[in-house]
Amino acid sequence: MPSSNKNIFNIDEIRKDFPILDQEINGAPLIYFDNAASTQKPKAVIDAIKSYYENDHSNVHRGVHSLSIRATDLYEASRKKVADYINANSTDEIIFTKGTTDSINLVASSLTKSIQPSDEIVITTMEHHSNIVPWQELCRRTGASLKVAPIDDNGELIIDELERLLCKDTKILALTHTSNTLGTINPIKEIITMAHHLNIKVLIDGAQAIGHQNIDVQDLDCDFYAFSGHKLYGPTGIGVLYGKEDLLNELEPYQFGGEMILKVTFDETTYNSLPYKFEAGTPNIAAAIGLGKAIEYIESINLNACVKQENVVTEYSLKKLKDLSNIKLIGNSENRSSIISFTIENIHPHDIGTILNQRGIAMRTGHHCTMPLMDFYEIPGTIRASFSFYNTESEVDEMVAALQTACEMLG
Amino acid sequence: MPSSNKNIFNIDEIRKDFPILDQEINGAPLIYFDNAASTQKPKAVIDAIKSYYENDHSNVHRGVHSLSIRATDLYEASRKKVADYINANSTDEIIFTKGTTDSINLVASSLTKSIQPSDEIVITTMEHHSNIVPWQELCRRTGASLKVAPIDDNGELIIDELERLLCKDTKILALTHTSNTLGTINPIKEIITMAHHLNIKVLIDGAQAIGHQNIDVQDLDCDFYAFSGHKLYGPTGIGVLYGKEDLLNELEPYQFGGEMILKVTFDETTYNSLPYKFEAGTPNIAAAIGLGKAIEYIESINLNACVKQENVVTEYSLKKLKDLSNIKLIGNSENRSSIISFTIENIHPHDIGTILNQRGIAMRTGHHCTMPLMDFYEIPGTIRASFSFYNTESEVDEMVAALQTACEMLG
Amino acid sequence: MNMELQNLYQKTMIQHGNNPLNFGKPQEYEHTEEGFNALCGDKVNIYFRRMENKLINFSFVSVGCIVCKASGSLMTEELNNKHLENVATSIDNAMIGIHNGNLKNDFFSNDLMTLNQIKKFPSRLKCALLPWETAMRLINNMKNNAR
Amino acid sequence: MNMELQNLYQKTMIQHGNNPLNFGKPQEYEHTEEGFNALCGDKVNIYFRRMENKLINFSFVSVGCIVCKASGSLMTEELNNKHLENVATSIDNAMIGIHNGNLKNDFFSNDLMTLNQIKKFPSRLKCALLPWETAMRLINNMKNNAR
Ligand SMILES: Cc1ncc(COP(=O)(O)O)c(C=O)c1O
Ligand SMILES: Cc1ncc(COP(=O)(O)O)c(C=O)c1O
Repeated sequence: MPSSNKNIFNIDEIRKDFPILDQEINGAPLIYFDNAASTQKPKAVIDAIKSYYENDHSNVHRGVHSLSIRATDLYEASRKKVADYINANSTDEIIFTKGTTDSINLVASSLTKSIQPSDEIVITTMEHHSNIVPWQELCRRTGASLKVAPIDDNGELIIDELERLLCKDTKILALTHTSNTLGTINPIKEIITMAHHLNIKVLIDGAQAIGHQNIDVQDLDCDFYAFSGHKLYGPTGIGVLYGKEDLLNELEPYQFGGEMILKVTFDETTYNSLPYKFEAGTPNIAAAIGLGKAIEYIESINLNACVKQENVVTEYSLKKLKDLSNIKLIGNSENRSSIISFTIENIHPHDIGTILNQRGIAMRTGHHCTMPLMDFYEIPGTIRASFSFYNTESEVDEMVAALQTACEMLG
Repeated sequence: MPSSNKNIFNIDEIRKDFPILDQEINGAPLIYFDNAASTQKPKAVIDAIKSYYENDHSNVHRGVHSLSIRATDLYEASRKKVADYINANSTDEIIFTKGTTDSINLVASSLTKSIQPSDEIVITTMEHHSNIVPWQELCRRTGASLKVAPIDDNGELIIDELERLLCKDTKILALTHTSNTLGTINPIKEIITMAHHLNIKVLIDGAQAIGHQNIDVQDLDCDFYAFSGHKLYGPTGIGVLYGKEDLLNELEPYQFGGEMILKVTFDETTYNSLPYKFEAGTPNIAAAIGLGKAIEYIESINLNACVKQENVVTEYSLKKLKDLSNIKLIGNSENRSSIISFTIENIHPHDIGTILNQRGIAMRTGHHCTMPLMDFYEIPGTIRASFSFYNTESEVDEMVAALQTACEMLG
Repeated sequence: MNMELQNLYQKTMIQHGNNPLNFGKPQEYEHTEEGFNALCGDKVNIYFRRMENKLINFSFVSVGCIVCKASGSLMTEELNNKHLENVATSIDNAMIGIHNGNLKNDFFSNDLMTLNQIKKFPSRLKCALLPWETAMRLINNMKNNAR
Repeated sequence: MNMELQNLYQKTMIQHGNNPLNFGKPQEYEHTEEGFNALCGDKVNIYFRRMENKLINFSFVSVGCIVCKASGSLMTEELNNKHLENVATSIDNAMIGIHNGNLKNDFFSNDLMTLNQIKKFPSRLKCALLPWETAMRLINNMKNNAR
């Protein structure tokens, strides 16, 4: 049973909702600090997928038989849950994709015909490859230019510089809500307002923000918002593109095939209405249902309580890490998420990763798919701890101890 | 436990491997005859997904920690299973996609730059929308022409006409292995040889062939072979594009982001090697693992035995249906799969579907995403029974009885 | 034979479905619109003329199922000769009534009550609604063009 | 402290990793090649010159981890001054040996035996292999260009 209707945030109970956490790695209890790469799944999500396959599976949308109706209803109910969770105006604005990468590619690809060689696209230094390369390719296809808004040494966007970059030729500003390497939370609401004054459309890469703060797309007034289910305690292979209805209507379709068409002859094809226009082929029904369940789960334990727990662990961890003499934090943004990157003098992140793992601690080391950001800091990579609400301060103590060992061993 | 190592094909035992089959719909036992739309999942597959999330989940490829290594190993082991199952030359030739539609879109989109206005692309009248619209769009983008190879009234390709269509300007022949509406199995090996004499590349839509016959891509010598996991007793949201290594190497990448790059700067991006070049973003790890398990399951019960059972039920069903006076079979190919389409005089397929469902029988009615084929036969749609190895002759008897009731009721 | 099914395919439905009234493309018409249900392939074409404030010669063609055809037959009967200002409201009410299975015969004809059965077959709702949706679109188009 | 870990990061590895031999871009070189590990960001550059049938001034630069640097250090020691015809075989054997954890000291230097520990850390295999793979590519390129 999921721990629903908890009045107080009982972390021991909540950890029991995540079967994977209860295991040993190399003889030590697993400490999972790699949540920015992917979060773990509560039992409720795993059971929903199992139950779907055991009871309700069929292809959606085109059947008159009961299984097909059930599968369709479950699938569309998940769309509704996503729409409500991010406060979209309608379910037509929720496109199910494979993940954040797929969502961003959809927009960048579908914009091709509306971009001129004189147009500009603005991104930032702290973007994930998934929010860089699709725009590079769009520029390559169209002759448009890619501009990069710089950051300062703390890993914060330099808003003045960004403002200077935005101009009447800018068609799209694509930026991350929260940096997956630095933990920086960008002031996107202000930035969106700024961009809209110049009629610039804004795509937000929400991969690291979703599940770690409240998202209200209408309040943000963003034009597109992209995220992955697997980083929101949901299954792999499912993601979301939110888009304002009129913008989605204007966009060219992305993939072509069943579901997304209304009528096909060999001479001509008529596309279906939203959201189906962008969902070619059999969708990932089971994962969409799992994602809906993940949202239900988070709401049952209360997102605000989750964020609070993450903040406690993050603060504690920052304090402890700052005590270690040879550690350098990469990213010191004021407004930050539960992601901490650092380097250790003279020691390569990769070696640290191995030693941490030997003590059961799962952390990511490397460039975190943000190579241009590594170039900015002139480092080969970082060691990254990224927390979820199921992490604890005593787990942080274990990490700090392991880091000390590593320094002794490799120094 | 999956019923592995069965020496004889015991259908009662096998049905127990599929939990969903054991239920009632509208008071009658479920009869699932909608396998061409999507197959059901054996317990082994459902359990593999559950076990993955409960024990091994993490993001793949970029981690030094144990969960990440386990997830990567499981994911790549599935790729190996797929490669072996269709006898690919190497795992580099196996691209994991979202499904058949995604696979075909990948090829059609990535070919854009290599197609000239004078080029021609050939498809057939019996293609699924997923193997029509991506090529229409490729032609629209490039100015190339789309040619359609005709079929005869029996629903067989007219090979002479196809041969006449193929010429030195033909760049791609895209055709289905098995028609999802007619059940026709095309003689693709001969067709591929014919096309290769003219240097034409051949993409096979294997959505309906996979799992219903042995596929050996090296023996077929096809250039691309596309299929979906969910039609092969695997999860939703996963599919495969097989491509010959040198062709995949020549193709432009499709989606852009993490995983598919080797190196990113703001000026330039270097793509990763196969198969990663085509797998941007976090892949559908759980579903890939589920697909590997599905293949294991089929091998454990023996594909040849499965096909035999499907043929028995298909033959029986054809015989019974031919006895009904007002039924017209759509598709009378000599070499056919376990898919039967028909119409009933003066009764719309949709009404039949409702009546069948009221007796627990899940069948699909409509155009089956083959509208141009419906135009060819001048019908609005068909009623389709599509069998799997877990179907029986007594289920066919139920269907026939329900059809008789329907005719009485609506006639 | 299952009761609910018999309720769906009762006499009125079968009659109107197999021999729909006002069926066929009229030789003269002023307004027409095509409706299409991508999911099952149902198609309807709606026709009418306007005479002063009334809509006349309301007719339709359909390659749809019995439910769709019966619905078109009953709809054209219902709407023909109606005042333009009342038509949109009638359609609205009928669509809501079909959805909820609570069409009332103080407002609509007795025959139309047969569509109250559709609610129990949610996959068929689209079939029953298609003629009404198409008629509504046609009326909106007509109004917009008149402006 | 865990035994396997100590075996991996034993004295030889730490020494060669933190103070690699033959490290640095030489002022003069004839052949060079860059190797890159996309998954962790490790990078190596390999350099050498050919003098008659020998490869000399074998050196490397790396921003990799200890394992990668130690492997580069040990490799350059091993391959420097080798006959061209033997180099490819040595690399091949070393790579297989690292993979399987069975490098033998009748063929390789004693220090190189430290790389036998990598097998127990499969995620680090790529780090250890990167210098060797890059050297192999460089040698193949050289041979191809010579044709
Ligand atoms: C012949 C054929 N091609 C392509 C597809 C599309 O497969 P998917 O919807 O899994 O992408 C299907 C299934 O509907 C099919 O039957
Ligand atoms: C900021 C950011 N953007 C995009 C992505 C890509 O997400 P996915 O791999 O799920 O497509 C990630 C995750 O790796 C991320 O952290």
